[in-house]
Amino acid sequence: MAVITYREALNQAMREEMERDANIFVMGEEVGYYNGAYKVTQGLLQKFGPKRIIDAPIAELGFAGIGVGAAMVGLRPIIEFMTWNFSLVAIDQIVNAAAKMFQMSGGQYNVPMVFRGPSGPAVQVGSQHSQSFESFYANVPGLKVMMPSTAYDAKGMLKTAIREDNPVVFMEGETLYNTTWEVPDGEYLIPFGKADVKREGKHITLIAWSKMVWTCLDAAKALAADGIECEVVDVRSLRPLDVDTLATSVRKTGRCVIVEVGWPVAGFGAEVAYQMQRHCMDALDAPIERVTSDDVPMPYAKNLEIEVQPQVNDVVAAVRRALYLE
Amino acid sequence: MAVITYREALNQAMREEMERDANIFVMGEEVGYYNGAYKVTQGLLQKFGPKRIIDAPIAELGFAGIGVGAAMVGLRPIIEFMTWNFSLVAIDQIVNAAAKMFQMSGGQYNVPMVFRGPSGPAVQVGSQHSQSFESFYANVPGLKVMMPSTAYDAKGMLKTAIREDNPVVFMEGETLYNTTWEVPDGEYLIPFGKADVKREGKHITLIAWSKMVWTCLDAAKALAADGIECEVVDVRSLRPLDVDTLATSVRKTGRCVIVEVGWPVAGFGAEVAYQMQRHCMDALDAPIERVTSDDVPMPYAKNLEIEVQPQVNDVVAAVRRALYLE
Amino acid sequence: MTTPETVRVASDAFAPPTTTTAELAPLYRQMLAIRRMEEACAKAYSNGKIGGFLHLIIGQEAVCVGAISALRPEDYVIATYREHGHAYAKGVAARPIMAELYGKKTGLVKGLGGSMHLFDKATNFLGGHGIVGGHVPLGAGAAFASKYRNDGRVTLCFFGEGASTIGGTTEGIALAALWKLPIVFICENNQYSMGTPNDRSFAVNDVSLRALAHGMARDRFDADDVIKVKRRIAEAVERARTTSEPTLIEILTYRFRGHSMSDPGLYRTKEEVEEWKRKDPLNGTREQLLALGMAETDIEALEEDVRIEIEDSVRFAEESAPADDYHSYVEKR
Amino acid sequence: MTTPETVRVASDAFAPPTTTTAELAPLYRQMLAIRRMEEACAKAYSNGKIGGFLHLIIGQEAVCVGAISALRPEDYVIATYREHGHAYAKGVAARPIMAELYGKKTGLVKGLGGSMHLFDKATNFLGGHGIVGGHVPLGAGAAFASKYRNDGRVTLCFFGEGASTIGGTTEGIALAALWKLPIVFICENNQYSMGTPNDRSFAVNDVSLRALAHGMARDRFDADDVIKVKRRIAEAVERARTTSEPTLIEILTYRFRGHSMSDPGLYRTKEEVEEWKRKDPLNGTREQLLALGMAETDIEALEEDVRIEIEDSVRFAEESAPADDYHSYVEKR
Ligand SMILES: Cc1ncc(C[n+]2csc(CCOP(=O)(O)OP(=O)(O)O)c2C)c(N)n1
Ligand SMILES: Cc1ncc(C[n+]2csc(CCOP(=O)(O)OP(=O)(O)O)c2C)c(N)n1
Ligand SMILES: [Mg+2]
Ligand SMILES: [Mg+2]
Repeated sequence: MAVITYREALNQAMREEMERDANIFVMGEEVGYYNGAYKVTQGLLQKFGPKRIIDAPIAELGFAGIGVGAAMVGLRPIIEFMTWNFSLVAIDQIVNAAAKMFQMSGGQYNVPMVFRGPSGPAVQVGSQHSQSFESFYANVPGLKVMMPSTAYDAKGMLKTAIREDNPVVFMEGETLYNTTWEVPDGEYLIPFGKADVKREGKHITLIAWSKMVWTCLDAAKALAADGIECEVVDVRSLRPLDVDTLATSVRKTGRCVIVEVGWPVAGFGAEVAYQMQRHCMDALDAPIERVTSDDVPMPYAKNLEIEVQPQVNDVVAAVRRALYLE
Repeated sequence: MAVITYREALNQAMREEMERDANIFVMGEEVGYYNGAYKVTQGLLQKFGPKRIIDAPIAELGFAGIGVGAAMVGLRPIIEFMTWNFSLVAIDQIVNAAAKMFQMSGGQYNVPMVFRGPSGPAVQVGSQHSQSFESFYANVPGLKVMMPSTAYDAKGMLKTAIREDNPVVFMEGETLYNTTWEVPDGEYLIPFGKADVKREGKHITLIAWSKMVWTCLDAAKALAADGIECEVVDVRSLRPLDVDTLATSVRKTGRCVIVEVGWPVAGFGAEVAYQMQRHCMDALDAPIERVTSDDVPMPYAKNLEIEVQPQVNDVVAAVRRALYLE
Repeated sequence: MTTPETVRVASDAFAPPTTTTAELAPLYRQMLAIRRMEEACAKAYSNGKIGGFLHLIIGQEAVCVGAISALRPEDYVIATYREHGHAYAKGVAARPIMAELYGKKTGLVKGLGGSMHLFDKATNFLGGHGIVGGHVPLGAGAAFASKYRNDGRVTLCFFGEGASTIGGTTEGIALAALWKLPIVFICENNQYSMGTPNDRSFAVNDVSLRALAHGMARDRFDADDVIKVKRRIAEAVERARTTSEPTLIEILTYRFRGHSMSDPGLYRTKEEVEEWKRKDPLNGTREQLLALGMAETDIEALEEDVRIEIEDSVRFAEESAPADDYHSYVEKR
Repeated sequence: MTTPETVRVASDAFAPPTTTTAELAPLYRQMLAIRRMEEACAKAYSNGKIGGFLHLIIGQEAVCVGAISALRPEDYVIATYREHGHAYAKGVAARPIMAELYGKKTGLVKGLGGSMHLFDKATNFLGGHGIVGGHVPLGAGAAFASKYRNDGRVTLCFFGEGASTIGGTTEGIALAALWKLPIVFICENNQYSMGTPNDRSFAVNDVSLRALAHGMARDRFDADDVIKVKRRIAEAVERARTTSEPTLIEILTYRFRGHSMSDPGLYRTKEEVEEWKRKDPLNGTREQLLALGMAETDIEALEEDVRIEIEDSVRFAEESAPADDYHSYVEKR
C-alpha cells in the first residue's frame, strides 16, 4: 500500500484509464501545458500528447458541449472545470444535453463522459468562487454525482466514473488535494451508490461527504473523549444515494447529524434528512440535525469565512443537541 | 371583486407597477410586438412603448446580465424568460451576479429586479422544456423565490416582487395562465414568506406550491368523500419559507404529504420535509410522505407524461399511506 | 469605421449550377415528401393526434435537402427542433418520424422525444434539440471526434439566424475555428426568430460575417435552387473533409407557416408571405425537371409515390401501440 | 476566403499625441501609485496578510489609467478580478482598497469582497467580478440605464483577451451593438489567459475583429503611451456620449507578474518578460515628463508623495479592526 495524495490519486485514475482506452481524452482550461490549475493533470500532456490532453479557451459552455457531442459518437471525454463555480455557465449542457441525451434519443445515444473539477469553498476566494452545487446536480435524472473524501475513494471512484456509459458529475474537494491516504497497488473500483462507514460508533450517526467527512472525523475524535461514540458515514455517491447504508447506521444509533459545506436551504442534506426520517422514523430518538454553512454568500475575510462554514465545534454542538446533552 | 385569469393578474401587476414607477421596464424574448409568448405582457408595448417593453434577441445570459447591470444603477428590470427551462443558460447571472451583488459590494449595490416566466411541465413539450428548477434557485442566498398558484396570489405577489430591492425569482405555472380566481379591485400586496392555507382540514396536511396546489385541492375533495379532511397549505414563497404556517398545520394534523411536480432527489420538497420533521417531530404520527414526478427526464408521449407526474390519485394514495389506511 | 461587404460567394467565379434529371428528381422527391409529411403533421396536430410544439419547415425544404445531399452516409447531421426535414433527408423513413410525433412505441425515439427530439443512430442523425444554440457545440463535438479518430467524416450543423447571438452558437463556432474541426455550420436565415424580424435580432443582417473574426471561410446565398445549395455546401464539405477547415454558411430562406403550430404569424404581411411563396423551391424544382426533359407523367408518378408513402406513414402511426416505457432510458441499463 | 486586416486605427490620420506636464504628471502619479500599491499587496500576500487570489496588473497600468482619465466622474467603470488599478484610477483611495485586501472592517466593501470584488458607488465603480465574461453584460446594463435615462453617461467595460470567446462577453457586445448603448469595451490583451498564450485561445489573434459582424467601431493599439491610450479612448467615449454608439477596443499590453500570486509564470521565457519590461510604461512616462521639462526634483517629490500614500494605506489596513458583519448583506435590511 502506498500513501498518496488525493491529487495524485485522481491523476493515477486518469492515467490508468487513458492507458486502457484510447477513446478517453481530457479537455479543460490549463489541463495541458500548465499541468492543471490545481495540478491534477500533472504530466498527462507529456505522456499522452496534445491530441488527448486538450487545453481549452475560456468557453465552458462550448467545450462542455463538445464533450457531449464527442461522447455521443463514442469518445469518452473527461471535461475539467477549473472549479465547479464556473460550471454555471455550462450547466445547460450538463442538464439539458448530457443528462437527457440517452432518454431523448430513445436509448440510442449514450453519453459516456465525466465532468470533474474542484468544488466547495477554498480559502478566501470570495463569494463567486466558494460554492457547492451538488444539490443542483443531484436533482437531475440522467446524471450521477460523486464526491470522494479520501485519496483511496478518489481513485476508485474516478475510475468507475470514467468507465460509466452516461454522464457523471465528479466533484473534488478543493481543500483535499493535498490530503493523503493509503491506496492499494493494484487496480480497484468503487461502485456507484456505495456509502462508506469511515468510523464506527454507536451513539449517533454523522453523515457527510467531501471535506465535511474530515470535519466529522475530527468532531468524532473530540466527542470520543467524552465517551460519545460517533459513527461517521461518508455518502461518497450522492446520486445514486446509498440509502441502505445510511439508514442502517441511523437505525443502529437512533440519532443523526448531517453535515454539509453548502447552503442550508434545499441543500443536499435536506434530501438525506428526508430519506432518514422516511426510513428510520420509528428508530429516531431525536429530530435529525443539519449543520451547514450559513445562508449567505461567502465573505472574503478569513475570520468571517471560518465563522460561516461548519467547524468541528459546530458539529460537536449539533451532536450534543441531538443527544439532549444541552 | 373581479374574476380574472392568472395571466391577466400578472399583466395587471406589471401594468400597475409600471404606472407607478418609471424605472420599471420589461425585457425578454417576444414580450413586446408579439405580446409575449404566453401573452402575459399583452398590451404593455402599446401602453408603455418600446423604450420600456423591450424585445430581446435570444441571448438570455446577455439580457439577464443587462438587467442586473441596469438594476445596479437604479432601474428596476423585469426580465422575462420565455420559460424557466431557458434560464439555465442565464443562471450564472442570477446566481453569481444578481444574488451576490449586494453582499459582494458590501451593501453598496442593490439589485432591484424580478426574473419571471413560466415554469414546470406544460403538455407534451418534451424533456428539455418540462422542468422545475425551484430547488436550484431556492438554494441560493441573496435570492427570493415565489411561485403563486392563483390569480389572486399572482397579482399580489408579483407586485411585491417588483417593489423588492433585491432579486426575486418569480416562477409562474405554465398550465395555470388560464385559471381564474377572484381578485379585489383595489391594490393589495402579498408579502414574502407567507404561506396560505388554501383549504382547512384536520386529518392531514398537504403542502404544495404552484400547479400542485390544484392537484392537492382535487385530492382533498376526493378524500373528503371518505371523511378524510385534508388541510392544503400553499407554500407560495419558497424562499424565504414560512415554516411557522406550515408547522402549525402539521402540528395540528400530525401528518404531512408534500407534493411537487419536480424531480424527487433533492427537490424542494426535501427541504420542506426536513423543516417539518425538525419542528414537528414530536407531533408527527407518521413519516412525512413526498409525492413528486418520477426520477426521469420528461417523456413526450401523452400517456407517459401523465404517468410521470403526480396525479390526484397519487396524492390520495400517499394520504392513505400516511393515515395507515393501506 | 467600415463594415465588410455583406454578400460574398464561396468561389469567386461560381458558375450557375447545371444538373440532370437523375440528380434532381430524387431531391425533388425528398423535398416533396418533407412537404407532404409536414402537411400531414399539421393536420394530425389540428386533430389532436400530435401534441406539444410542432415547428414546420415548409418553404425551407431546399436547405436541408440540398445540403444533406452533399454528404456521405457516414457523415453527421445535427439540427434544431425544426428538424423533421433534416432527419428525412438524412435517410430516416417517414413511418418512424410520424409515429414519434404521434407518441407511439414505434416512434423513432420510442415516443420519448416527440417533434423536437428526433434522433437516429443508424443514419448518423444527431438530433433534434430544443435549447436554442445548445446543439452547436454538440455538432462541434462530433466533428472533434472525427478529427480525433481521423475517420474522414464531416458534420453539418444547422441553426436558425435567431440562434446566432447566443453563447452556445458563438462558442461552438469559435472552438471549431480554433481547433480546425471538419464541420459546416449552416445558418438557415428564415428572416424571423419566432415573431422577431432580423432587424430586432442583430445589428447587421448578415450572420456569415461572424466568420471573419475567426479566419473562417464563409458563404451566403438564397435557398431558391436546391442544386445551388448542394453545390455550395459540397464545396464547404470538401474543405472540411480534406483540410479540416470549418465553414460558416448563411442561407436565406423563409418559412411559409408560423413559428410553430400555435403561432398565427401576425407579425408578417400577407404580401410578404405571398412573395416568398412565389419563390417556393418545390415549384421551381418541378419546372426545372420539366425543362430538363422529365415527362409530366413521370413527375406525377413520383408525386403519387410520395402521397402513398406519407399516407402509409400516417396509417402506421395511427395503428401503432402507444409508447410504454420511460424508465429504461434514464441511465445505462 | 479573406480575413480583414488585423490592425486598424480609430482615426485614419491619428497624430502622435502631444501633451503637457500638467496633463501627464497626474497620470504618472496614478500609474506609480498603482504600481506601488500592488507591490505592497504582493508583499503583504507573501506575509500571509492578504489571502485568496491576488491578480496584479503590474505592467498594464497605462491601460486603466489612460482610459479612465478620458472619463467624467459620473461615468461608469466595470472590470474583472484584476481591478485594483481600475478602482484607484476611478478615484478610490488606496486606504480602503488595501484594507479590503486585508479583510478589514474599513475595507472598501467591508471585508466581504477582497481583491476580486472591489466596488465603489461613490465613484461609480461597478466592480470587481470573478466570473470570466460575466461582468460584460452588467456593463452593457449600466449603459442601457444611461440610454434609458438619457443621463449622458458612458460606461467603460474592461476584460481580458481570454474572455473574448465566452458567451457573457459576446452576448454583451452583441446586445450593445443592437441597442446602440453608450459603452466602450476595452479588451486588455496581455497575451495570456492564465498560462494560455493567445494562439491557443483563438484562431485569429485580433479580438477587435469581433466588432465587424456587429457593425461596431473598433480600434487596436499598444499600451506603450498613457496619453495615446487616453486620446484614443476619448474618441470612443465621445462617440458613445454623442451618438450612443459602442466601440470595441483592443489594447496590447503585458503583465510582468504571474496570473495571480500563486502562478510562477513558467510558460513565458525570461527574455520575453524582459523585453516587455523594457517598454514599461512607467519608465517611458517618467522620461517623457523630463523631456517635457518637469524637474527631476519635482518628479522625485511626486514619487515620495506616492510612497507615503501607499505606506499610509498599509498602516491603515494593518491597524484597522477585522471585518465583523456578513449577515446584513444578504438581503435588504
Ligand atoms: C435558449 C432558448 N431560448 C429561447 C427558446 C425559445 N425559442 C425556441 S425557437 C425560438 C426562435 C428561434 O429562431 P431561429 O433561431 O431563427 O430559428 P427558427 O425557429 O426560425 O428556425 C425561440 C425564441 C429556446 N428554445 N431556447
Ligand atoms: C467562467 C470562468 N472560467 C474560468 C475562470 C478562471 N479564470 C480566472 S482568470 C482566467 C484567465 C483570464 O484571462 P484573460 O481574460 O486574458 O484576463 P487576464 O487574467 O489576462 O487579465 C481564468 C481561466 C473564471 N474565473 N471564470
Ligand atoms: Mg429564424
Ligand atoms: Mg489575458
